[in-house]
Amino acid sequence: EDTIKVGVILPISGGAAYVGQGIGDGVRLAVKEINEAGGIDGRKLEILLRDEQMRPDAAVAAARELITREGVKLFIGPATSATGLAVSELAREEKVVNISPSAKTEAITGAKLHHYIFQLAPTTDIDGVRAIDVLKGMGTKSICFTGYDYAYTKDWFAGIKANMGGIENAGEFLVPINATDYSAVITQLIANSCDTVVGTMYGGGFIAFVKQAAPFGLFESKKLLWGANTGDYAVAAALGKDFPEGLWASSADVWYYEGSPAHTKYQAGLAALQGRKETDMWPITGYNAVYFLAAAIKKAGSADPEAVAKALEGLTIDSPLGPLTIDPTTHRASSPEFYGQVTTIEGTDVKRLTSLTVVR
Amino acid sequence: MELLRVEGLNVCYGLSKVLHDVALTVGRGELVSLVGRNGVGKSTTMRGIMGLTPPRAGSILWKGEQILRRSPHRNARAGIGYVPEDRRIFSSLTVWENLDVARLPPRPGQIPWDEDRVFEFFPDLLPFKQREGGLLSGGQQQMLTIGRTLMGNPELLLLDEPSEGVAPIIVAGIEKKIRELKEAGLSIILAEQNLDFVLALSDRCYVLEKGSIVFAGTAQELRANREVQDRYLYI
Amino acid sequence: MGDRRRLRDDGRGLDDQAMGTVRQTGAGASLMTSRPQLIFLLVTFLVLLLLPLAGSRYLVDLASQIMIFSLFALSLNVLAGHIGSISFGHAAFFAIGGYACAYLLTTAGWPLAASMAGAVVLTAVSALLIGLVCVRLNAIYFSMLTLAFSMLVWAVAVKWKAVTGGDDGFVGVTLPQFLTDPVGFFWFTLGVTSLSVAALWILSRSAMGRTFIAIRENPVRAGFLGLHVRRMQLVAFVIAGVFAGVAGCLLAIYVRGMYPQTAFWTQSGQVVIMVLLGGVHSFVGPILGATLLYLLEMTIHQYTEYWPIVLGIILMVIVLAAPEGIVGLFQRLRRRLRRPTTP
Amino acid sequence: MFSNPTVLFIQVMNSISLGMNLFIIAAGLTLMFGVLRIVNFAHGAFYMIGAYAAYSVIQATGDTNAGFFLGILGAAAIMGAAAFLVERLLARLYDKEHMLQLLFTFALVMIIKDLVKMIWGSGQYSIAAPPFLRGAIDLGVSHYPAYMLFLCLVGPVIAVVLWFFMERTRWGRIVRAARLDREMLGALGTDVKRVYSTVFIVGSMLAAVGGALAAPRSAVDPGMDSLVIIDAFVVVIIGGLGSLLGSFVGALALGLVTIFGSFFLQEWVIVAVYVMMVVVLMIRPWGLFGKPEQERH
Amino acid sequence: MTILQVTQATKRFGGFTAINNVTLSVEAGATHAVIGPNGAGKTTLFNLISGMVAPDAGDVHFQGRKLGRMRPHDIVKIGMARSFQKVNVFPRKTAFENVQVALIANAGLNYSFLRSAAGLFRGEAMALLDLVQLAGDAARRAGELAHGKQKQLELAVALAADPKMLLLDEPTAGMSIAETKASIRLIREIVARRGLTLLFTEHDMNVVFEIASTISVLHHGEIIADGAPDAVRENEDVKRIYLGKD
Ligand SMILES: Nc1ncnc2c1ncn2[C@@H]1O[C@H](COP(=O)(O)OP(=O)(O)OP(=O)(O)O)[C@@H](O)[C@H]1O
Ligand SMILES: Nc1ncnc2c1ncn2[C@@H]1O[C@H](COP(=O)(O)OP(=O)(O)OP(=O)(O)O)[C@@H](O)[C@H]1O
Ligand SMILES: [Mg+2]
Ligand SMILES: [Mg+2]
Repeated sequence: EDTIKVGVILPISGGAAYVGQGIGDGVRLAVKEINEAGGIDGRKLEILLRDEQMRPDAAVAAARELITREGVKLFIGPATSATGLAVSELAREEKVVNISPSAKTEAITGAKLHHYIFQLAPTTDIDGVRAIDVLKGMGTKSICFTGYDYAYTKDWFAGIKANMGGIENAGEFLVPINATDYSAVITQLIANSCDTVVGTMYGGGFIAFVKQAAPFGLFESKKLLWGANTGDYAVAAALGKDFPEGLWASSADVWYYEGSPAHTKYQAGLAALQGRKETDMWPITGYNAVYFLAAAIKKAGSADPEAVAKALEGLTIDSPLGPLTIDPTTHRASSPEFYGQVTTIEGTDVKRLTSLTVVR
Repeated sequence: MELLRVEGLNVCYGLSKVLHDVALTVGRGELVSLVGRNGVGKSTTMRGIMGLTPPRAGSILWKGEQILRRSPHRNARAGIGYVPEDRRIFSSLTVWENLDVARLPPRPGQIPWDEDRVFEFFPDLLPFKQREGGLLSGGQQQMLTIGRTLMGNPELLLLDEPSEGVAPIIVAGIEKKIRELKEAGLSIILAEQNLDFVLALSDRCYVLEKGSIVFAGTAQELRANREVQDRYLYI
Repeated sequence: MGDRRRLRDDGRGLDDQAMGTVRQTGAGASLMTSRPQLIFLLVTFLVLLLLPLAGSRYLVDLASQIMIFSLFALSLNVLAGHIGSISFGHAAFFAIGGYACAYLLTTAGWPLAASMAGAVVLTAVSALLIGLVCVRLNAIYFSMLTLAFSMLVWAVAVKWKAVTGGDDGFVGVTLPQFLTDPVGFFWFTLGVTSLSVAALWILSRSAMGRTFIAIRENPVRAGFLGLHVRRMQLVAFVIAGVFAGVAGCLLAIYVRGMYPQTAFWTQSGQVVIMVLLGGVHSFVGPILGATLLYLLEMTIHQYTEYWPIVLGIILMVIVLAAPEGIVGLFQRLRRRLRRPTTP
Repeated sequence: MFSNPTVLFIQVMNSISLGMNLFIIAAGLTLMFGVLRIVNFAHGAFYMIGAYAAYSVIQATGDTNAGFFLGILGAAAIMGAAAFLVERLLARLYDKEHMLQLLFTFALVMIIKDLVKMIWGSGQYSIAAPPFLRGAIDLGVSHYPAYMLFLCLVGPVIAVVLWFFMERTRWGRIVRAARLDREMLGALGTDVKRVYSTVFIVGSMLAAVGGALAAPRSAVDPGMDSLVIIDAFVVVIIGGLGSLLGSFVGALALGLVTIFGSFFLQEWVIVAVYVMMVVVLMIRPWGLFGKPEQERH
Repeated sequence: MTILQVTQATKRFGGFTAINNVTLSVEAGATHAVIGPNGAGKTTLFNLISGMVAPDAGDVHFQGRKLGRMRPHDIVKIGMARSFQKVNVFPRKTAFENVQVALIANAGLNYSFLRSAAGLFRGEAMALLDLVQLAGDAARRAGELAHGKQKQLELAVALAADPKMLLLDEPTAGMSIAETKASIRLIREIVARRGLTLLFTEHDMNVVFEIASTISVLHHGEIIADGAPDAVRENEDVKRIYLGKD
């Protein structure tokens, strides 16, 4: 009867609402499964959702409200690096558990690591190493970098550059984070001699970039590797036929992956919740976060944040993509991601990743 | 024949009541004056009739039809023309454009007003046809504002202090023009400070004091009535 | 009713400046301050003094946040209400104050008082520099130029990673022990806010405050009284900036960090809404506006993910129903009660 | 870049097409301000509605040339209808303090954003260019995307139509008079309310058309409004509020600064845009083609 | 002694010359009228003298000082106050506050942010209002006063600057005959009592000839006649272009 309250802080309004929607669905699915199975030692989970508005101060205010008014001691979210860092600071001070499901910045569990913060997404340094493997497979000789001018871009590029080996760095062409017109950069990329473009525009920005770059013929003349989880089905669905063929991208999840029964089961549950088969990648991050919390509570035998934090260290769960462990010292789970190449699929306008590999 | 009948007109600005039960009538072809010192409510009466400051209470019959609180543009289309005291020329429109925007369809049986007729009536304006209204001098603006209202082919003209701030030589000209309009059959309500001007032109006069009508009579009667002049106009 | 008695440029030009025109409301003089408002402020102060006794951490926390935003809104009203220039970039100083405090406390390791003083000096200097350019413009152009400057501040906050932490923000502020306790922070905020409010109140009632209002009403005429209008506007700009900086400093302490979003135009927009919601023609208006908007945001949020639409509809109803702001609504009600309807 | 004339040429073209797209949006904003004296913060939201509406219409009619233009017309029509309703409410504020209208538009932004989310969800959509404008056209110097050329042409066409309407028709004269003295115009027999609502609707429709035209070069997503509104304001301000010509020149200037700034300054271009605005206003405080507020007594 | 000297001043608006090579000197203590048809440039001349617009050519000297590019607020400080053709008050402020703020500005207390304004200059302000016969309206908002009263208020505001010279642009325009008479009496009295120099424009010739000691006639931006009232009245040009038939 007495429930365990879980504070969930996600972007619900504004441009990143689709991320919040997705992660929120994953959380809802996991909580539903756990509660239907009788809860954790008989205690049900209760979700308290708040809008982070993509503003760190708003995220902190929301978290404080949950702590002081609702007595929440376990948090999932926020979704992005800046808001994630801000709430993590609060978690440190208030001694509440905070699982960051999707933020990739190294700072969360790097410079700003503390006892109560845990990061599930692979950090940019790991992404860098993973990207180099893909680049080598693509036969890349020289790279042009492009993307939004913000922390993720810089960190990920640094991660790649640290492992370049024989690959040449042909230049960096960044745009401001709020840019909507990329034609200047596109023109420069085309004029450049590099054979591969590595980029980080995400969401709507990526869609805009693709549509602006296509008529210039960028995708015919260069190979492409994109970060920021551009392999997400939502992006593919939005772009349809315009999704550049042959682009290499990553995604935390793809609904059409059938490599494991656990994933199939998860997929079926999510499809039922969302009412459509073609789900996107964000839910899995929230889903795993809830299962980590649940497992930790079970292991600790209590929902006390101190005990839960302790239990999370070194904890392993069976995620839809196989076992997932939180490193006891780094507090990182470095979740696996799919890497693949965008390919036309017969019978549908929406392209998919092929040559799919789960990278761990 | 009676064109306009106003009864029990009460007008307020915010909380302060400015007009108390003002009543007046205007016959066809008649020139009626409103006189009184500053701030007694002459302009407010006109604004009330026009619908610019909607009255609180009262009755305004235009050719027998109730027009109280009807919007100004409908009153203008019904044949009431308003010439404001502060001229209100559209400053960045040319003289011609100022006339053009005020154009309304003519009334049956009336010689219609158009630009040519206005320039004929005020020949001084013709050289400035393409000049921005805002660059005209005060006197020229005064002519323009009258001409502009005429473009709406009014049957009744509300003329608010046409002689204010105009050189003496022009005042004389304007007086002449008003007479011409009257002779052409237009009904006019004239608000004025300048008693000479009023007495020379009016058929009948109303004297206002603190928002009420304290005297109504012909121009001759007012001229003869030293008491009213002393008391309300301090002549 | 249009206010036709308002100054016109002899019928030759536009009579209304684009923004901030004067609307004649019924009774009452043009003063910002009044006795009922003073009583209201004192009562509020007393209630706040007793608030921690309620024992709710949530209430104390909420009150602290509301005080910060009230002070921010109040600072904007020095421009919007007193001198009649609406800044769309006021958040710039909110952010500058916040970053300065965060930096001085944490990176530079200064003590609290010195950090706050440093932040005040820095916002004053930046307000002076930005103001020098902005006060040359009137009305909407002033608004838009301030907006441009705030976006510049935002861009610098994003780019100057070494000092501001870039787009990840300045994370983690070193605080004296007593401020980490919510009640301690509450007392501190109450103290700083009360002193600031008192200072602004005195300013409002002062000769300078009256002169500001004259400038708002009719800057050209004010010049012919011998007033150096631009300089006075600059003074108001700096005062407004400084108090926004103080509020920003409190915010940085509350959030334990500072973020570029604080300088973004949406933040400036929010504070403009607060001020307008309360009403610009009274001292307490902005306080009421900030309180109302913040409470609405915080609470609607807890019940529905569609909080923006609910808030938007509420705001719209308020605008349509209480065009003079909350304070205007109160005044109207009071007048109704006092003076049974005249015909 | 200057050593490579082809690149220079392409970048100039990029600037123009970007500028023209901005102009279409800014034209509505400057028109509304000029006449209604409203600083419409919801203009970006109208732009967004245009893009979403076009998306839905194109979904329904099919991804064809006709479908695309139906989409644009549909966006204008849907926005026009919505603007008609909104204007009914807004009309109650015309006589009130100008700042209230600002508050109204702020509230409108919140409502529209959530409504869009309710109707279309929080995901992204994409509209393709009409088939005959896909790909690139050979301009001799180099190939250039057909759709961007199309934008370069549409902008001036809209500008000329608007200019003709405002300066050469009686309706335009009435609109200009309305912005100078609405009460007087009413007393001269014009139904000013109708003029106002027409201007508001036309301005909104321009925003929607701008959104629909921008869509083939961007994503249709819930964040698109807040990005465009600041650009539109910058254009209108540097051009001079209420001036169509100003918006045209301002849009071109912003296009040039964005494209060339991006080349020379990379991500610092963002600073360049605001610096340009500051510099323009310092030299001409009322914008390039705005009229100074007259101070005559 | 000359208190104000305008030397060969010219002011153009675009291609239009509003003031053309005007030279004008005003003697200290004089009551000097500038008359002329509408649009002759009277208001522009006043704007030029009071620093509101800068001349394209020529100089203005006041009390021997060259005004050059001085702004209105500087010029007020050295003793020149003015009123406006269109009423120009602080509409939301009460009549009392209108005068009070002028006194505050004159005393240089406008930067004093600690001293409460309540009661500041109460006596002086009321005395000025009394002088212009507005004591009874002290607590009314200026914007709500009748036109004529607003003009009187303007006079009080101008006097609050304690000027040596007063520029009045059509001080009785829009006033009734009665109020005009009262105003003239008032202005005369004030000018005499304070030893002011008065420069004014007016279309009401009764007013002009009643109080002016010198008259300058402006036409198309040029001075066409200058001198004592009687001389000007008899000037044929002036009759023709301005006064009309006798
Ligand atoms: N907009 C307004 N708000 C409040 N009061 C006003 C307004 N306009 C006029 N009044 C008041 O209404 C009264 C009547 O003014 P009105 O302008 O009608 O007088 P008037 O007879 O035309 O005077 P004048 O000869 O000066 O033009 C005056 O006392 C004036 O102060
Ligand atoms: N800012 C301006 N821009 C353009 N023209 C102007 C400007 N100010 C004045 N003028 C023009 O200069 C001329 C002189 O105007 P001014 O107002 O000085 O005349 P005035 O003698 O005061 O007339 P009135 O007796 O009607 O008040 C007029 O033709 C006027 O249109
Ligand atoms: Mg009047
Ligand atoms: Mg004049």
